[in-house]
Amino acid sequence: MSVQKKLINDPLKVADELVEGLIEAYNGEVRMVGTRSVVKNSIPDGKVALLVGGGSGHEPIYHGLVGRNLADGAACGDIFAAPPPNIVFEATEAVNKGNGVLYLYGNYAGDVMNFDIGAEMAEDEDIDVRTVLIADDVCSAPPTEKDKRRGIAGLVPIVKIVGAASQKAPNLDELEKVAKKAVLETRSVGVSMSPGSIPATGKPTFEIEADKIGLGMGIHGEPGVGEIPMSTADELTPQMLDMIIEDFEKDDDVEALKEGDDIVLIVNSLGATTMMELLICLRKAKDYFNSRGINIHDVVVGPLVTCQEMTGISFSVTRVDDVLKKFWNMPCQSLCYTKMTGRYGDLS
Amino acid sequence: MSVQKKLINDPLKVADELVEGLIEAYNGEVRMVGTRSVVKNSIPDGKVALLVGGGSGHEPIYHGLVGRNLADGAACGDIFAAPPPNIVFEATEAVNKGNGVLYLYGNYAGDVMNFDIGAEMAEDEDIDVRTVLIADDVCSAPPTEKDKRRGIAGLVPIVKIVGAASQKAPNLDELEKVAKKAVLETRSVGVSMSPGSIPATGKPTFEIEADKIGLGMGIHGEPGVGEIPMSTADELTPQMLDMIIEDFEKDDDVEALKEGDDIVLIVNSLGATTMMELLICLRKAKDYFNSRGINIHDVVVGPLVTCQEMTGISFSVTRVDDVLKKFWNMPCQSLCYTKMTGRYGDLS
Amino acid sequence: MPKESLNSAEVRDMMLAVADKIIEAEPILSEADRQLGDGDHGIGMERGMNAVKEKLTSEEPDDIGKVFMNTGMAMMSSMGGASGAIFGTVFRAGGKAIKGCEAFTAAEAATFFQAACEGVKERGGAKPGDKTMVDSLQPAAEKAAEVTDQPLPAAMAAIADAAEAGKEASKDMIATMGRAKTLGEKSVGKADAGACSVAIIVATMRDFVA
Amino acid sequence: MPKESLNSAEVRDMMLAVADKIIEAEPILSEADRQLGDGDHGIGMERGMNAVKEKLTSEEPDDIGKVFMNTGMAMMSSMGGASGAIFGTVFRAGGKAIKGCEAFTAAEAATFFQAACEGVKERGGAKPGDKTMVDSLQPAAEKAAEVTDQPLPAAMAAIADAAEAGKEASKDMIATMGRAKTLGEKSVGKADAGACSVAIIVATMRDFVA
Ligand SMILES: Nc1ncnc2c1ncn2[C@@H]1O[C@H](COP(=O)(O)OP(=O)(O)O)[C@@H](O)[C@H]1O
Ligand SMILES: Nc1ncnc2c1ncn2[C@@H]1O[C@H](COP(=O)(O)OP(=O)(O)O)[C@@H](O)[C@H]1O
Ligand SMILES: [Mg+2]
Ligand SMILES: [Mg+2]
Ligand SMILES: [Mg+2]
Ligand SMILES: [Mg+2]
Repeated sequence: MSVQKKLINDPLKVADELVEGLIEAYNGEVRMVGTRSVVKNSIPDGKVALLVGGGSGHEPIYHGLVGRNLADGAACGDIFAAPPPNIVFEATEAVNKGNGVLYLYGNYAGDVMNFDIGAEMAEDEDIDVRTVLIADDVCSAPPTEKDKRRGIAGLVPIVKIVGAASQKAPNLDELEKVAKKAVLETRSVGVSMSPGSIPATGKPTFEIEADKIGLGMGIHGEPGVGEIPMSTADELTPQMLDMIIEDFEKDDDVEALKEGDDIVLIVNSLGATTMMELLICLRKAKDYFNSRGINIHDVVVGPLVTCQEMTGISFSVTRVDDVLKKFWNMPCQSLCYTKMTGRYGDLS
Repeated sequence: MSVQKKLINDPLKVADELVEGLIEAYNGEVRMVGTRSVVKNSIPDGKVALLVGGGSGHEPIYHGLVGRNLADGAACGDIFAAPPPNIVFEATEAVNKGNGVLYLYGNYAGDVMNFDIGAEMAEDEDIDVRTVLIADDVCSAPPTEKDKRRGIAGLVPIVKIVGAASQKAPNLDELEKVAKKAVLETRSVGVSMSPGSIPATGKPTFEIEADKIGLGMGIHGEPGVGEIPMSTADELTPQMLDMIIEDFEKDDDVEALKEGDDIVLIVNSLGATTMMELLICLRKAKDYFNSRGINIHDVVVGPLVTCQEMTGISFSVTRVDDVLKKFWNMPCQSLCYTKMTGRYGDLS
Repeated sequence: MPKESLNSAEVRDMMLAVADKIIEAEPILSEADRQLGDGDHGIGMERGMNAVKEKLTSEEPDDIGKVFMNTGMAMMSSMGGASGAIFGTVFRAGGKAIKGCEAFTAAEAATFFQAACEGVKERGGAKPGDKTMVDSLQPAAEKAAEVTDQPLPAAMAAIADAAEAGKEASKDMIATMGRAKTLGEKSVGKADAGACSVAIIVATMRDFVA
Repeated sequence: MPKESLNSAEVRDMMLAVADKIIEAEPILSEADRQLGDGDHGIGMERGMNAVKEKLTSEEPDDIGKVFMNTGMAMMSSMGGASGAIFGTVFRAGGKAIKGCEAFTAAEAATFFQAACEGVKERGGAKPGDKTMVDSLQPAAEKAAEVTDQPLPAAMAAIADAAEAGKEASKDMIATMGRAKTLGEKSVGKADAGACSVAIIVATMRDFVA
């Protein structure tokens, strides 16, 4: 694929400029703090705060998950780069309302190191910080090594649920529990057909043959479990969902997905893959779960977790029990995901 | 650009399959009617109905605009093709609750002819039909020939406003008035950097040199006012917004946009253009309107009106007075656009 | 063997031949539309002609006019798009005008093409010179009116020539209707996609009776 | 002229030379990361080194350890990413260990590289053989401990050789950390991007004192 014509200015300033734009997109609900953090304008005193973050370039996440009944703030890194510790610290100070801050972000070496240093800085200022890592990509490590898994589009339902829970959470311990449960119940698989490109270099993040797709590829183009021949929506969808189902089965920390379970399903585009394709795959996914007696409680479809103009799709499944369902059903509003009311809300 | 690897099945069945998927995405709120129409499950008796529609392949519009406080139904055509009259008629019958049906769709020859024949069929069944055409693309004809303009991303604020108005509209006349006003106050300009491709042929919809962009191009790749050299976000944004401002000025049917006016701003991706780019352009647009004393009442950013994996961006401006603002501020929920509450809602 | 007149079964076979030719020409028609429009004209016509084949082979062809009308209905309800309405109207309006006729001769051809052309102009509002399929259909209809006294093969040959010449003439026109209109001057040099379809349809009718 | 020891101004100049070399190597470093990771390593290092240049030229270099620590702080707070934390730690931990020293000689180099390596391993948890920059930094640190009695130019030459050899050895390793780990066997044959950076940094230090 040739170098993309991107509508940007200085290629080295895209992260700063896009976060400026993001502030405008929120039109008064959030503000810029410190070097490059996005923080809600109204966080109630005593609220247990929720901080997300990570590299830029994956819009609408991560900073697009700040919002009503969602995260209180985000520490924004440069393109595909974890935010430096000072940005994490600045965001932490800004969201802290005296009852501690939960860090909830994708499990990448860079993010872990930088958030950890940020947490050390925050602890020096007597801010209570707890960290839960999002590690939903079943293709990035076996179930016995979940601590090595990458965080991909499963972060959307996880942050949605934890954001809702954080509104009334009595303390950091309780919120941490919800977050750990949401992470445990969330599993994702992605594929990619073609790469996105890095704005600063114009270069694609990986190469792949014209008739192949990368199964299990990560959202930065990290290799997955292997390349397979390009196939159809109806062949690929069950193949990917099987991997999710099998992962629930094989993992001793969690029950297998079974008849009668309720799930939230995310069908995500990695960038240039069209909503048309997502819908065609969703149609097949619905069949797949129907035939297993698994109930799709809610579904979100769209480009939520992207890698520039990369093509590809990922499925994420979160099993929701009554507690998680209650949090899922709350309304929320943000750049990344907005939900007016529950499934059977009062407006017709 | 080489042929895209698309996740589809039979290339000639994509429209049917994507609408099936769309029904699943709505998870119980809409159903399929007739050949290929999407209709809400709960339309109150006596409601003045709102019907939208057009060719598929531009997802999340047009069928993605069916929803709470939005359209009651959509007549869905094949990829880039207006729905045939029988589909329009089936949709009309299904949304009609005895108080008439407003057709609100983009001004394309094919759509006009097919919806007109559908309306003739509906009138034979004593269903009262009124039509308002969306024609917001200022690059497709001069202000003196607005009836020749294409409908592009301005349809999102227009359908949002008219959908809200339709909830309490006393009759078809009143709803038609709101729709005409919303159309009159909405203007858009688009550009494209590279084409999307037609699923059935795999061919790009147009060709363009590597260092050029098409100014004023339509959402099917229709030529605009000319090709200009590829430029930066900060150069192109004011250039495009100037065209919108000038159009308001030159059009005798409407007042010029002036200091103190409130607008709703849509920053739309035509497909593969990233949210990152949209946000960088939004940042510049905010400056532009700020310096003119024009107030951005609300802003929507994202891939709303697309042409497969086409790259490009469009700006749409709707001037909102107190009446239109009231309708804009109502919550809404659909695949294309969801709004939890007004800008200063009760949830923090 | 040249045919002086067609019965309803022959008209059906002629339309089946037309359907096959259009389906065969899909890439050409799509490419023509890609130059000036959105590139889907061939796809749409193919979809329509597949529906025509299904429709015409599922029913007994008892009336010549109805064979054409069924052709139009099948196109209109399967294609959508500008061409679904336009080409659907060609056959619905043309067929309606000769409903009940006993045989398809040069006289019926003239009635057919003139009604078709009037129907299309009313439906879509295009005038000759707007660079649409009207620029092929109208010369065909005019020529048909001049050759009503000729044997069907000769008449159809003259009509097909007129349709072809009209399509060629569309190259020099500046598009003012539909998706191509904003191309303006740039549209010059390329034939209208719908006009290409008309030329193929009429040429196939000519070959069928020749 | 070979330098037996460096004062704080010279250490600053050496780090400015390192910054220029890394900035120059941006395409090479990005390409290495593109093979195994996400292709941004050169960009990140360039960003960090630009911050280093700004920081080091804006302050008087009064303490050798602080020059290194400022280098680390500038990198850590401007780069982000894995390498911001890792390379920031190299210079912060290394610099802290020799804070207050009067001159940078082979002995200080040994203290610097060993503290840097320990700091990185503690921060990131990588072990030698994981195909990270540790595979270049650790051999460099080990060699530095062996050559403390040599003149600085000779010591740095030996340390640079060790870093280079470590980088080369990383080609044969299977990635188990970071973005490249799922490549598994496929990662064999390509050098780790961070190890390339270490090799360039140490080689530039060698050239500066030579
Ligand atoms: N108003 C009209 N009157 C007559 N023919 C028209 C009109 N609008 C479009 N056409 C014909 O339709 C053709 C385009 O058909 P097609 O590509 O199938 O539909 P669409 O424009 O909806 O994509 C044009 O080449 C032109 O000949
Ligand atoms: N845990 C770690 N310990 C040591 N070095 C590491 C670690 N994780 C990553 N690295 C180094 O960082 C390099 C990648 O840096 P860079 O591309 O800038 O960051 P990112 O991985 O965030 O994109 C790797 O080549 C490796 O040498
Ligand atoms: Mg990175
Ligand atoms: Mg079309
Ligand atoms: Mg077309
Ligand atoms: Mg990297």
